[in-house]
Amino acid sequence: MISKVCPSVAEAVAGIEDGATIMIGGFGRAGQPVELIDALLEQGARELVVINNNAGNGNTGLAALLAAGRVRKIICSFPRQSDSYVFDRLYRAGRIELELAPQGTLAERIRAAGAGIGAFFTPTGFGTPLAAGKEHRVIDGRDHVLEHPLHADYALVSGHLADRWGNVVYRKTARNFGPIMAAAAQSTVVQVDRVVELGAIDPETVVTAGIFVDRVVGVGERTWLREGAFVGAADAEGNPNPSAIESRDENR
Amino acid sequence: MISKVCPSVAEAVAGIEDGATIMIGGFGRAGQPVELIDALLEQGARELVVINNNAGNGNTGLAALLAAGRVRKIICSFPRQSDSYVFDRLYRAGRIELELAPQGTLAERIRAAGAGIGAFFTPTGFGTPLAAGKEHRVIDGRDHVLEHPLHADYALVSGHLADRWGNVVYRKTARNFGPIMAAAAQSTVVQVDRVVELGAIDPETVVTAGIFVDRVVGVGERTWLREGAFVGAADAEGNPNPSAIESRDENR
Amino acid sequence: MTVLSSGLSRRELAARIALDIPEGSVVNLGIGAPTLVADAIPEDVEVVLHTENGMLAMGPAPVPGHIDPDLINAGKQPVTERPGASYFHHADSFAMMRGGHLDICVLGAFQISEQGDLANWHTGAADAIPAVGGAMDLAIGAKSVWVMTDLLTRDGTPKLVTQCTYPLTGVGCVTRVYTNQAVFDIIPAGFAVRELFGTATIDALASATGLHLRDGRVVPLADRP
Amino acid sequence: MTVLSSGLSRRELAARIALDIPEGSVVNLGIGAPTLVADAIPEDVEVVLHTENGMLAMGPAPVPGHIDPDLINAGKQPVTERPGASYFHHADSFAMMRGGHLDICVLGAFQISEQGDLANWHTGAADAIPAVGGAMDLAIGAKSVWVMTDLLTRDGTPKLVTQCTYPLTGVGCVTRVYTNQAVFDIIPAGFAVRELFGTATIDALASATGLHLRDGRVVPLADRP
Repeated sequence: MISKVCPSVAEAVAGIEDGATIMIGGFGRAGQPVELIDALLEQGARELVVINNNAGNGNTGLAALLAAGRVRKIICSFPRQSDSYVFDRLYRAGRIELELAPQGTLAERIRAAGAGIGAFFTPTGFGTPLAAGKEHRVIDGRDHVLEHPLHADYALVSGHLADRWGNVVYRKTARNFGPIMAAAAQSTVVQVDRVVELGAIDPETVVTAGIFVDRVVGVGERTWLREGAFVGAADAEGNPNPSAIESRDENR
Repeated sequence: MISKVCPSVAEAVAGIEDGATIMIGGFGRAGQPVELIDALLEQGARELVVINNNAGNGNTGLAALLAAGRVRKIICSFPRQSDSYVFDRLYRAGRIELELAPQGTLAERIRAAGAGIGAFFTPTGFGTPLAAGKEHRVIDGRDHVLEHPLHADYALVSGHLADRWGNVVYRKTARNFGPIMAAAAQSTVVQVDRVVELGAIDPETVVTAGIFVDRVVGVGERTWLREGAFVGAADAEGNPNPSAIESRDENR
Repeated sequence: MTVLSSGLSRRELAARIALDIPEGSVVNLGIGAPTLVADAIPEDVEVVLHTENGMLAMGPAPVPGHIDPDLINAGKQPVTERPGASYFHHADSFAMMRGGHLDICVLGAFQISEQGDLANWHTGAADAIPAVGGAMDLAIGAKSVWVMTDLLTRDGTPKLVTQCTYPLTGVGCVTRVYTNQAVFDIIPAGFAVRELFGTATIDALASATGLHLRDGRVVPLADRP
Repeated sequence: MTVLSSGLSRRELAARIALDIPEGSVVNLGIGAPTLVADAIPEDVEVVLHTENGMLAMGPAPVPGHIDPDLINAGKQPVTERPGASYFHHADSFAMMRGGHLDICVLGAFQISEQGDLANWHTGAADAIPAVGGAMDLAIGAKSVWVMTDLLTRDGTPKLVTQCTYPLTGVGCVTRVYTNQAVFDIIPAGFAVRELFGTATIDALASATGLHLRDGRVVPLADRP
């Protein structure tokens, strides 16, 4: 019987080596595998290269990993968020290396790694500093730059439900980088709200197939859900807050 | 109000020009948009370039289009099926041009067109006759060949359900080339069993988003379904057959 | 030299932009000020909003008590879902951009050149932390790339320029610029004034920007939404 | 010269191959004879079958009256769905191959060379209609590429060769060859006999093929499934 289910987040991240390249899912807070990151912090691996769209925000999750000095380099598209002060401080102190990629190129490079593509020509970034030093080619009259796949040793991903084979479904925009990172890493660890019976996920709706997943761990339902249904009562960071009200963006 | 719904298959294929490049979904019979192909046959466009995994089988659908002499060239991976006698005859008579691509390269070239990728390096086909004349490059110690996107003027796709915005869900392995062809063509026409209300398709399960679809037409439920549920009573070709029994493959 | 008034407010400009978005368009509003355009689209006009983090048919901010942290926009603010919505992963989301499937995107800008070059991600300052997000993908991907911006920076420097001095986001990609003073089309000859707001005149705009401006109000332009 | 018996039947060979597939493997069985392997995997052993036309966890042929024309395998025969199944489009299906996510594929062959080159799609005959399907993608994609074939063609020509004369499917991709007479590993030095069936001897195999064969039964090989 195949079972990729781990009894704890500690076992789910066991064996991650110093110096590993780790993809971490999420876009801002949505889809960030906070419990796995906390376990990785506990686990102790150092000198990590992290691939994520952002560079952490606030003091938890990826920001906590950065604050603990575990990350040597980060590859991302948008490290400058209103509350990315942990990264800011490390970067200005020269204590973390940054590789910046346009978001779509970041996503496509991750996708290429999972799909076995050796390199690809993209129009994105041509004529900008992010194309500096990259091979250039005119195809069908349009300027392109050559980009290479981004592989990783591990991917830490946050899903909604999974079965013991590692079939995963996500929830809303928390899907973001999870599916492509799961395919691009040598070893993929997925945290979910709940592990369900094999066969409980409609095969038409599986987003990440078990073939891409090595370990699954249930971390309990998020505060804004009850048995999979949305009940509200959280703030935008996902913290329980019965009086959580509207978007804090005054412009909306 | 957005409505991409056409009242008839004739209107769904109206305007397809002589000489157009047309992607046609399907893998064998599954996912082949038979009603749209029949309408195209009726519509009369000639000198077509067709992109499909196969080159038609039996006498219906794509095979009928070929038999009517409407197709100048076919781009596919597997034109030689047990019952692809229509193509065989035309090919041997020098009346149709064939461009052969490995199936995964065919799929990736279609995907690249929809995704705006200018070209990509793939290990598939290196050292084979299908890589002849193609640019070669060693990347990370592995041989790759450069492949270019396959664009089309039109895509004819068969889905299961769609809404008036063109959001589509498929059924089982009939999904095959539909989603990538829908994204690769200038104009995409989707036939479905049934057009449903906007909002009736769970946003988590949409496979082809409306952004890729131009026209939708309902063609009625397939003989093996009743209100979306599988009821059997068809043969492997999809013909109604209450006594339809097992696979005809004696090896199974 | 004519003095320019303050021109349209951001909300007024957003409303003006919304008027130019045809029903049925798929539109990406980036982050920041352009997201105001969403509020200016009438409820009964079906415009499909794309957000780069994997969603089509994004709706407005949630009502109190209904924040879903799994449902956010590119600016990482809580949003909602409209009927007809769909979710997809990041590679598919950016395939929609790069593949030319978005009809319109509206972006902010530091500078826009006469050739349609866009600079909107980095001031080039040595101590700035560079962050690009999806700006370069949007700039080269949408069929029409519109900029929403003030004509001048707070210190009076024009954002419309002959050549960008800031690092580029995309080359020759901008098709139209909506400013608080006027709407400009970018045509082969440079900036053409399509519409003036308030008391603005072409002479005043030319004087404020130091640019040679064509009058797009009298020379009919091909409709380049 | 020893005369070779007919060796294992196809079903027996399929059963022998099934024994070497570890539980939990993701396996693609191509089309034709290799699909027999599926029937030889015990019901209680979880092996996940991939079919190139967009499915994982494919099950056996349907029972009478339950043919679903939307649910077919790469050979276009009706199949069924097992618990844990998933569906995906063709680009994703071949990303699984090309990306190295399949553990094993089992393919038929016209020729296999000492270097692991595979020829299985085209005899090169001038009047043959070429058709490649997913063979080239499988050949370069699966972690282990196994061939299931007769040792000799019907007219007695060996399928194991020093150099392929037919057009190639993939270069240096085959790791093991299961024939009716013996199992061969491909090692840097060439073919190594891993296991003999029936009355076959290494001498008889060498004589029938004209190849220099290593004895992989006594020289321990690294386990190369």
